[in-house]
This record gives sequence, structure tokens and C-alpha cells, in this order.
Amino acid sequence: MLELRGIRKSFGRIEVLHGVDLQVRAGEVHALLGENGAGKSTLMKIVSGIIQPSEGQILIDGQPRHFPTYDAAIAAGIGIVFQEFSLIPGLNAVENMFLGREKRNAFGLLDRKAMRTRAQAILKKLEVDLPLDVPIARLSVAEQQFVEIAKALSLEARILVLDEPTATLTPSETEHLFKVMRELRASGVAIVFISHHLDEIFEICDRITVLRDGQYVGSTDVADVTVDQLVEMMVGRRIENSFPPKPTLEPAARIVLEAVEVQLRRGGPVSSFQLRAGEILGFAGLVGSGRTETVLSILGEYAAARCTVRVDGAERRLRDAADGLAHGIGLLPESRKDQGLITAFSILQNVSLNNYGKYQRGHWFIDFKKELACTQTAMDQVRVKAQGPRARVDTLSGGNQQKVVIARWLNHDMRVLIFDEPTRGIDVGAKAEIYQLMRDFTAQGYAIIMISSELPEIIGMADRVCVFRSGGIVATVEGSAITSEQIMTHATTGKVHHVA
Amino acid sequence: MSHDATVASTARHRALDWLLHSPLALPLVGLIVVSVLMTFASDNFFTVDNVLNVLRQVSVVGILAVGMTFVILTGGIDLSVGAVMALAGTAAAGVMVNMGLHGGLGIAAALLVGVGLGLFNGALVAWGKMPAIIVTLATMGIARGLGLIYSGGYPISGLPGWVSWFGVGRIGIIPVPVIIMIIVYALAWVLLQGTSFGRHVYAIGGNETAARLSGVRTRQVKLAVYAISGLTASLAAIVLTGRLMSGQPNAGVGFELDAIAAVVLGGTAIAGGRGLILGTLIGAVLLGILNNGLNLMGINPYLQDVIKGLIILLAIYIGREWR
Amino acid sequence: MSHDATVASTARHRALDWLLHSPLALPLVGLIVVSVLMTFASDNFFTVDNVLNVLRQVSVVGILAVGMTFVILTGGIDLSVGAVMALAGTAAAGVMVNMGLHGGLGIAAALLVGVGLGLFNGALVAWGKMPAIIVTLATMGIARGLGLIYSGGYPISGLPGWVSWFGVGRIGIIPVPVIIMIIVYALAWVLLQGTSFGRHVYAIGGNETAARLSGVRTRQVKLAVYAISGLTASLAAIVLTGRLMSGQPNAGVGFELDAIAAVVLGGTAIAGGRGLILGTLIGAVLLGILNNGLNLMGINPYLQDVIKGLIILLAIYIGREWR
Amino acid sequence: AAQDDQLTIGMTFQEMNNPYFVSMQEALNEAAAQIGARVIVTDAGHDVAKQISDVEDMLQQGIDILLLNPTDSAGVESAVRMAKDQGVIVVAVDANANGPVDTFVGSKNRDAGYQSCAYMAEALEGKGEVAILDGIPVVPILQRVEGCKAALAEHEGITLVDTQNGRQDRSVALGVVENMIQSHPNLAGIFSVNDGGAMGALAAIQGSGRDIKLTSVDGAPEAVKAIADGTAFIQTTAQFPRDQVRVGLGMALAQYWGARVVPTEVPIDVRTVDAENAADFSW
Ligand SMILES: Nc1ncnc2c1ncn2[C@@H]1O[C@H](COP(=O)(O)OP(=O)(O)OP(=O)(O)O)[C@@H](O)[C@H]1O
Ligand SMILES: Nc1ncnc2c1ncn2[C@@H]1O[C@H](COP(=O)(O)OP(=O)(O)OP(=O)(O)O)[C@@H](O)[C@H]1O
Ligand SMILES: [Mg+2]
Ligand SMILES: [Mg+2]
Repeated sequence: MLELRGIRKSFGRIEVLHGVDLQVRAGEVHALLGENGAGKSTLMKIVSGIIQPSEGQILIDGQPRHFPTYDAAIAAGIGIVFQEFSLIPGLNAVENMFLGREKRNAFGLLDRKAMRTRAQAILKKLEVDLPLDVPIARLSVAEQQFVEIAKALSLEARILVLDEPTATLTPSETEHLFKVMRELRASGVAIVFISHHLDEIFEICDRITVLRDGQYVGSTDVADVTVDQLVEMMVGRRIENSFPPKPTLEPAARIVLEAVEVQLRRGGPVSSFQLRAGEILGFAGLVGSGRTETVLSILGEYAAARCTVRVDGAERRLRDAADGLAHGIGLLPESRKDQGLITAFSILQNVSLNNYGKYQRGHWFIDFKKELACTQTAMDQVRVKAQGPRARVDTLSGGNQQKVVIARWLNHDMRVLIFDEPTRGIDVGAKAEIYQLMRDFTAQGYAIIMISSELPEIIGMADRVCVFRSGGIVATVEGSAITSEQIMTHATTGKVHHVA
Repeated sequence: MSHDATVASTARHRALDWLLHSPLALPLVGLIVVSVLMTFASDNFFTVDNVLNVLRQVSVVGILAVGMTFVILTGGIDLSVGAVMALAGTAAAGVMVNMGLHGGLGIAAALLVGVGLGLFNGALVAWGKMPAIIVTLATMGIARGLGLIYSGGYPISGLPGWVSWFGVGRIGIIPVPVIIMIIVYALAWVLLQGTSFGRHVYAIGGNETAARLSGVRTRQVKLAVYAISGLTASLAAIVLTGRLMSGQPNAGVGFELDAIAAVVLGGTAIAGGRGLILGTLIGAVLLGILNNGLNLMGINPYLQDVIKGLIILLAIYIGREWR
Repeated sequence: MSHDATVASTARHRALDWLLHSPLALPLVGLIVVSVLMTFASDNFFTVDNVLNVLRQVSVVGILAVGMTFVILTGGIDLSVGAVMALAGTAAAGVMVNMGLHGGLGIAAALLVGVGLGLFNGALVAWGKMPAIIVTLATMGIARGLGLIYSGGYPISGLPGWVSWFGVGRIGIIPVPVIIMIIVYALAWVLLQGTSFGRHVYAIGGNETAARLSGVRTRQVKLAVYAISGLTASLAAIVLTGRLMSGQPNAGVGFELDAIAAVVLGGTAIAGGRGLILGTLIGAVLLGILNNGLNLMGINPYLQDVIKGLIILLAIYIGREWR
Repeated sequence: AAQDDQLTIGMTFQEMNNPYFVSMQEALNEAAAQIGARVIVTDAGHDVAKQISDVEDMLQQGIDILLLNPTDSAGVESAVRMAKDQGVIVVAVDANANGPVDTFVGSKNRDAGYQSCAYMAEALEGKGEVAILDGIPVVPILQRVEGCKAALAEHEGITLVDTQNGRQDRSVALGVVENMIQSHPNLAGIFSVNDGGAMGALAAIQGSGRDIKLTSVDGAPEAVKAIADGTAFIQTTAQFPRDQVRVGLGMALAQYWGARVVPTEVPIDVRTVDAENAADFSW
């Protein structure tokens, strides 16, 4: 139904797609796979008329087509869920779903009732119940993702592109989506599905196309490949066992950070935990369960209802991340682009951003030589792949960007590193390297809090796991109790002790 | 508790909830507080006559602030409104007096100048991708210069008598400028809340990239928004010309700042995406009451600037979280 | 091709490459083009005397633009610089003339006023989380009002003779204001390029959340940036007071716009995060040359506004992609 | 009601950050205090629209007499009409206003320009290049320029080489005159339309070290001092702002007390102030 032939795309002088082919049939779910920066999203933007290919052909039902705008693509029956949210925070769900395609009444004014009815019907099919009258900024991330999906569904497209729709969904929510996808497939819709979760690929997809560095690697039926073969196609080499072995924990290890009593401003359970030197403490829970908020409250970046924290045994009141830094607590925020990197800066400037204490001369001035040397060391330590320390970070792949954020914390006398979703949107190869880095850090005596929405990662890495629900820790599991059943049970059911 | 009481309290609770969440809540509270203070401070304040007087004084900046609201809602800014208004008024007077043409042509000239310069701003911002603050700053200089060149620096007087109707006329007891202002606000309200164009204006201010990815023609909307600002500048020019009975190339210096203050006092976020046109009306009236009340109280004119600045700061400070 | 020639051409190629990628490239080209045009248009333009004259005229806005660059680099804006400068100058003159105190105290008063109002702006922006454009707009009104109240509307003259050294004195043939301006630029350059503070200024403009979460004390940096803008406003006040030999509460109306224009013409992004202080110097000189050259050519002053506006638009339009 | 017993005088100024108008206000306050009248003063800041609003607000306060110093003669007409409709006595001060003004009290501005430029031409012995530093185009300023040009035309040796606008502002005038001096190496004299601009011009002349003679109009304290000190500033044609207010208020009071035939125009003489009489002069 949809066919791409020899698509090339250059941004400025850099070519990011070098002649990609893709064939998607009616009534199939077609997976598009590849490492970060392989060009998946770029290809899909070309299909939907957002950007224009430098070369190559788009064919629909065998007819060559040209989409100068997104509208033209919609008219041809293409719908897309973008990787980056394309929602407007201040508008409500209905307004967002129909943005750019509002229904109008006889006077040319908005027909709110018609739009609302239609929106309700679509959301009902997705089995989600969300408030339609509030600005979507007040919805949870997962709810926003569903608005995004509903928006694409409302187009009643014949060709539906889903660019990493599950990155912010929990397994059960993902199931809702898969159910709808199966229905659409049955009714003859062609679906392109992009995800870094290989298990999802095997669950829902029929065929697979793999890209590597903008090159077309190949297409195959799902039934014909194994996970290992797939990974090899994507990264061009074999990846052995991605989780490094867990060392046995020293039971008497020093407690470096202790949350005595933390409660979020929005209420919910009162959390407490202890973090020991050399351990990885996992924070598991559903999206929106308050893991990020808890961590930010401890750092003083969020107002909390109550927050008593001991660092190295002494009670501290942290007012902001700078205080955290002073007490040896570093944060890798969950959104690299919005919270982690200064994208217009070089690697060097990003890494040294909070390190000047180490690079200063005469208390005031930057020691440029030392800055360069230290940055180079840090880059080598986390194995950043780049042209050099002066390369701009926005020219790096997602995994390498994440490593730059990690490198920023290497030149401090850190005790605690908080990794918030460290592998979100990162390909398998880079993931394995980041896991190894985390183990290296704990071996050096760092303590790590790892917030993650991916259960395998929690299970594979964490020495102990705090499970969050409704804004706080409801259970802590250890050792052999760390299983997906245990964690999911705590995360979704059971009593929550509410404190007003 | 009886059932009725529960219902009543829920209704009251809901009204309170609405009030606390509406972007109009704070501007309204500010308006009420300032009005009450002024009523106590001056006997002449709370009379029908003076209220109409304030509204009439507010009308010019109030109309300018409508276009400014559209522009700010998209995340832009228009520093040229005062100068464009002066040029439009000068052009209208020039057509009527110097060229001796029909009054309708004069009004047409004002609209042409306003919308033309608005389109100029909009094209440079939307297609030229230049920062609005710089574009409209340059347009401000250009419009002032053109007005002075055209008029030779002299105000153009000798307008036909009917022009004054726009500035000082009344329908019933309501001054014409006030009626024009209210019509402009009503139209703006329909445009912003009832049409897809209005949704797109908010969407661009909320997240321009996302709006574009959703198929909103962001450039066209931005162009339209600056054109609307030019249009309201020419409507303000017509009212002002009626009030001054002359084309004044030097009029409206600093009015852009008053218009911005009205928009922001009215609860619209300066970064765009959030705000209501009704808030702008409240903001404009609030500013007008401050000017009028401080005059009525006989406050030293120098001190008036200081008090106005402090009250604006206070209002924005209190409002900053709620919004 | 011989080896030497290749080396030379590579070197030339690299220089060209640097020029095309540096944010200074366009402002420099603009400066050169305008200077050449003016040299052809007026015999009196390209003389040592007139170049020094232009630099002296540029000094006040040039110094203001330094603080403005810091503020704009963090993504903020400071509309109060002109009014703060006027108030600082009035305060200095008041301390020396009305109170008859020592000149050093007069200069101290100017610095106190400038830095004090800068800290006021900075505190409201950084801790109060209020939009800079509104805060500094209000401060502008407040500072003007305070200056007029203090002086009662009279300029304060009768300053001791040595004050004029700051405005009209020379060291060798170089006017003192020019020397002060160059020192201020040199210090700003060191601060921005050589210290962690400077990096933090750029980082906040680039991505404030990221900077804060990585442990940069963003609020303190923002406070400092507005304080620096206040400080440069008081330095400009000292030069201006020396030039006018009096404290003028109404001086510097609209200078904030000239300062912003200088910063943006100099290649600094209005959204913050990118730009060089040297660019601002070029931008300020470019504006000064325009003023001076159009005057020398005897262009109608009204037309000068139009030409200046068009040239600013042209410069920003050409520069918009390259930056 | 209490206000009805007391005479209330409103005065609206085009600007109040100029000693010329500030001294008017002082004269008004003194006079009003002597007759026990209430005074309301507003500052239009050169904005006609604000001036109209200011008048409207004063009318709300029930003024009996309006002393109007118009920002623009044509623009304030509707304010004049509104005041007359409410039976308020309207006297225009310093510049005339359109509409049914009862009396206009103002300087002989054409004479002022003529005197200053005649004085300059004489000081230059009837030859040399001169320039005019213009101001905001309102009637009094335009009349001064007109008078000046008439005086210069009487000397064949004098050529007018440049006219630039200093906006009556010291800092603007400074830059403009600096450039003027650069572009005219033989410039021998400058006439400024008011003392505010002249003080900026004086700074520019002193900075250039050239011998350029400066004359102006107003008689502001600073200007008088500069003339007494023997600088390049050789003459200013003094106006009498305090007297304008006193005479204007007198006319209004006469009408308030019932006079039916008050003069519609009272021109106030102007007088040359130069090095000889500067020491004794003040407004
Ligand atoms: N507008 C642009 N300008 C320059 N380069 C771009 C632009 N958009 C994308 N790229 C580059 O194109 C390459 C492909 O990016 P793309 O977003 O398509 O990757 P992806 O396969 O979707 O990766 P991910 O799995 O991280 O989403 C990357 O190297 C990226 O940096
Ligand atoms: N800056 C913010 N302002 C307002 N609400 C927020 C903000 N950040 C998060 N929230 C909301 O708070 C809730 C909890 O979010 P949080 O990010 O803490 O959860 P989480 O458990 O870390 O989940 P995840 O990180 O997987 O999204 C969500 O409903 C989210 O929408
Ligand atoms: Mg992608
Ligand atoms: Mg989170």
C-alpha cells in the first residue's frame, strides 16, 4: 500500500538517509527498527509531508505521490503519532485532537458538540477515560500520549504511523493500544510501528524493516528472526548479555543518603528509604507514580509537603540542585533535551558546566587547558563517540548525548547519582554501555538511584527496588523478591496508606 | 447536613473553584480593589459621569490592546502600535484635509496604513523568521518617520466636523469611542473563542512546532495576527483623530507600553498561549482607573508614575503563580 | 600548484570559514559596508576627528549595551536602563550640588542607585519569577518618577568642573568616554569568556532548566546579570553627566531601545544563549555611524528615522540564518 | 459641595521636566495661595491625548478656571470645548489653543527669534556660516525660527548652512550639534530654539574647542549663568513664564468676578539677556 524507493535526505551538508526503501502492505503492522539516529523519525516525517526528501519516491497504491505539506499527506490517508509530543499544553483534549482540522457549524464557528462527541467515541475505543475539559498540561504523561494517539486515529487514516508511542505507556496501557492496532489491522489499515522495545515488536508486528545509520539494512517477516539476529541487524555486531552481573552487596555499607520522611505536595504516602554506598536502588512504578517528583523534592527543586533528608548521617535541607551538588548528589534528569543538555553548547561546555571549581585559576578564571584535559578524560571514561570535545552536542546521537550528561558528574566528589530514565529512547547497544557504566560507578563506591519504567532494566540492575504508587513508596523489595510479578503487584494494587 | 445545603455548598464550591482557576480571577480582584480604594479616596470617582469618562479615556489604549492580545497570545509582541496609530491618523487627516477627498476615503486610508504595516510586520516575522521585538521596533521608527515626513511635523487640522463624532459623540449617554471599543472586544472574543483561527492563535503560543506538526498554517496565522494588530491600531487612530480633531504624527508615543501593560495585567501570559480577551479589557480599565483616580486625588504628577509602576509590579507579582 | 600556494589557500580558506561561521561576521560586514558608503557620501566622515567624535557619541549607549548584552544572553531584557541612567545621574548631581558633598560620594550615589535598581529588577525576575519585560517596564516608570520628584523637574547644574573630564576630557587624543567604554567592554569580555560566571550566563540563555538541574545557581546568576545592567547604567550616567555637566532626570528617553538594537545588530540572539560582547560594540558603533553619517549628509531628520529602521531590518534579515 | 465654595484652578502643562514650566507652576501656587484658591496641576508629557484626559479629569473635580498650556494647538480643541460647555473660564498660556479660548497669554515668539538672530549676526559682524538647532514643531517654535530667518536675511554676508532637530533635549542636541560642527568646518554661529537645546549645543561647542557663537530663547537660569560666565553662549532672548501665569490668572479672575470685556490676546514682551545684564536677570 505504501512504498518508499531510494529516499535520501540531507540537512545542510550532512546526509542522514542514504537511499532507504520500505514496503508496507495493507492490513499489516510493520516495524521500523534501528539505533538512535538511524533515521526512523526522519523517514516518517518525509512520509507525512513534514519535511521533503532530497531524492526518492513515495508511492501509494502504486501511484507516485508528492506531499508538499502535512495536509496533503492527511488528504492521502496518512496519519502519524509523532515521537515528540505535538500537543498544545494550554488546550484541552478535544481541541488538541482536532487542531488544524476543526469542525465548523453553518456560521463558520467551532462546532464544539460534534468534536466532543467524536472525541469521546475514539477514546472509548482506546478504553481510556480522561477529562476532556481541562488543559492537557494537567493530564499525566500517559493520558497525553493517548490524546496523541486518539488525534491520529481521528484522521481515520489508511496508513498509520506510530513513532515510539509506547515509550511513555505502562504494559497494561500498551495492551489497550495493541488491541486497537489489531482491530485496525483487521480492517485493512497499514501500520508503521516504531519502538525500541523488542518484545513489543514480537508481540504485535508482522514484518520488520531495519535501518542503520540512514542505510536500508533489510526487511524480514517477524516469524523468521530471533531477537539476537534482529539486534545484530540493527547495530551491526552481536551484543552479549546486556546486564552486567550483580555483585554481592556489603551489608554493612555506609548509608550515604536517607530519606526519613518525604511526602509530595499533592499528598499520597509518606516515603522513606536508605541508600548505601555501592548499591543501585531501583525506583519502579507506573508513569506518573511520583518517582521524579520525589527525587526533585529531595533536591529542593519541587515544593514538598514534608521532606526530611539525611546526607551521610547529618540532616540537611537542600534548597536546589546546586545544594545537592554541594552535598555530592547529582541528577541525570529524565528529559535529556529539555532538562539535561544545553544543546547549543559543545560537549566541553556541557561537561564542564557545573565543574568550574576544578578548572579555576585564581578563584575566578577558567583554566582552559585543564578544562579540555578533564573533559577528554571524562569522555574517554564513558566512551562518548564524537569528533572531539568541541563538537556541538546536538550533532550527537541520543545515546552519546546521554553519556555527555553522565560525564558531567564525573569530575566531582560525588556520592550519589540519580539516573532518571537513563535509557529512555536509547538503542540496545548504548543501553548495554550505560548499564556497564553504572556498575563501574558502584564499584568505585558511588551509590545510584535508578528511576526506570522498564521492568527488565530494574530487575537486571537494581540491588533493591522501591515501588511507587500514588505519589510515594508503597513497598521495598530485595534480592530474589525482585521479580516483575512482585513489582507490578505493588505498583498497581494493594493498600496505600494515605496520610492527609 | 440537608441535601439542599450540600447542593448549595457544592455550587458555591464550584464557583469558587472556577474563580480560582480562571485567568480572569486576579484581574477582576485587582479591578475591584483599586475601584474601592479610589471611591474612598475621591468623592468624584464613583459617579456615572466619571465612569463614562474613564471608559472614554481608556478607549484608545483599550482598542490597541485588542490587537496586542492577539499578537502576545501567539508569543509575539508589537511595539509599533503607537506609531502605526499616529501614522494612520495622520494619513486619514491628510486625505481629508490636504487632498480634500471624501471622509470615507480618509477612513479607508487609515485602515490601509494600519493593515499594510501590520502585514509588513507579520510577513517579516512569519516568513522572514525575524524576532518580533526587533521587527516592530524598526517599524515603529519607520512609521514615526513617515508620519513626520508626510505632515512636515505639523499636526493636520481642519477636519470636517463629523469626524469628532468618533471621539466625543454619544449614543444615548454612552460615548461613541466606548461603543466602538466594546464592539471590537466582542468581535475579538468571538474570533478567539468561537473560530478555528482563534484556537490556532492559542496553539501557536502554546507550542509553535507542535501546532505546525498538527497542520496549523502557522505562518498565515502569524501574518493575520499582526494584520489584526495593525487594524486595531487604525481603529484606535480613528477614535483618537476624533478626539484630537487633527492628525498628530507625534501622538501615541509610549502607547505600546500601555497596551502591553493592559494585556499582561489582564492575565495573558507574556510568553503566549494563555489569556482571555476579557482580561485585557479589565487590564485596560484598571490602568485607566489608576490614571484617572490618581488625577482626581490630586497626586503630584511625578509621584503618579511611581505609584503606577509599583501597582503594576504588585499585580503581576500576586498573579504570577495563579496563572 | 606549488606547496606554498596550497598552504596559503588553505589558510585563506580557514580564515574565510571562520569569518562565515563567527557570529561577528555579519555585524563586521555591515559596519564595513556602511562606513564605505558614508565615506563616499560625505567628505567629513572618514577623518580622525570625526571617527573619535562618533566613538564619543556612541559611548553612552555603548556602555548601556554591555549590561543589556548580559541580560539578553540569559534570555531576559532590561527596558529600565535609560531611566535608571537618568536617575543615577540626577542622584550624583544632587549629592554634589544640593548636598554639597564630595564628588566621590556623588559617583558612589550613582553606582548605588544603578546597582540598587538592578538588584531590584533581578530579585523580581529571579525570585519573583515575573517576566523581565514587565518588571523592567515598571522600574522604568518608577525611576523616571523618582528622578523628577527628587529634582523637582529642574536639571541639577553647577557641578564641579572636574566632572566634565568624564564627558569631554581626553587622554592623548582619545576622549575619556571612549576609554571608559573600551575598559567596560574589555572587562565584560573577560567576564563572559574567561569565567565560570560567563559560562553560566550563556547556559541560562541556552537552557535554563538544564543549567539549574545540573547545579548552576541560576537565580544568583540572573540577579547578578541585572545588577551588572544597573552598574553599566550608572557608568553611562557618569559619562552622560560629564557630557551634559548637569543631572537630567529626563535624559535617556528611548536609550533602552538603542541599546537593544546595538545588541541585536551585534549578532546576539534575542532569545539568549548566543552572542559575543564584541558584536555589541560593533552594533553600537554601527548605530552611531548611521546617526552621524545621516547627520553629516544633511538628511532630513524625519527621513533619518525611516532609513535607520530599514537598515536595522535589513541587517537582521540578512543575519537571521547565519546566526 | 465643599469645593463649590472654594475657587478651584486647574492648570495642565505640556511637560513638567523643564524649568520653564516648573517656574510657571511655582508662580501659580504662590498666586493661588494668596487668594486662597485650590490648585490642580497635571503633566501631559507631550502627549495630546493625555492632556485631553487630564482636562476631563479636572472637569470631574469641578474646576472654575482652566489654565491651558497646550501640547498642540489643534489637538486640544475638544478639551477647550468641553471646558467651555461646563462654564469653565479657559486661558491659554504660552501657546494658543484652537476653539473658544477666552484669553491667550504668550510671548512674542517671532520677536524672540528675531532678536536672538539679529544679535548673533551683529556679533559675527554680518558675515559667516550659521546653523539653526530646531525643536518640536509647534507654533511658538516655528515662529521663533521664522523670526530668526528674517533677521539673518537682513545680512548678506550670513549664510544659513544647516538646520537640524535637537528636539529641545539636551542630550539629543549635544550629539546633533557635534555632528553639525564636524560637517561644517567654517561654522561661526548657532541659534537654538530654546535654552534646553542650547545647553547641549554649548557642551558640544566647548568640546570641539572651536569659536562658535550661540544664541537662544528662554532665559533659563542655567543659560543665564552660562552667559554671565562669558562662554560661547552670548545671548538668550528671555521670556517671562511667571508673568505669563500671573497675567493669565489675572485675566481669568477678572472674568470670574464678572468682567465681560477681557482682552482675547495678551502678548508678553521678550527681552535680550547678554553678558552685560545677565548677572541681574532671573525669572
Ligand atoms: N532538522 C535536523 N537537522 C539536522 N539533523 C537532523 C535533523 N533532524 C534529524 N537530524 C539528524 O538525523 C539523524 C536521524 O534522526 P532521527 O530522529 O530520524 O533518528 P531516529 O531513528 O528517529 O532516532 P531515535 O531512535 O533516537 O528516535 C540524526 O543523526 C539526527 O541528528
Ligand atoms: N513540572 C510539572 N508540572 C506539573 N505537573 C507535573 C510536572 N511534572 C510532572 N507532573 C505531573 O506529576 C505526575 C507525576 O509525574 P512524575 O514525573 O513525578 O512521575 P514519575 O513516576 O516520575 O513518572 P515518569 O517519570 O515515568 O513520567 C504526572 O501526572 C505528571 O503529569
Ligand atoms: Mg525517532
Ligand atoms: Mg519521571
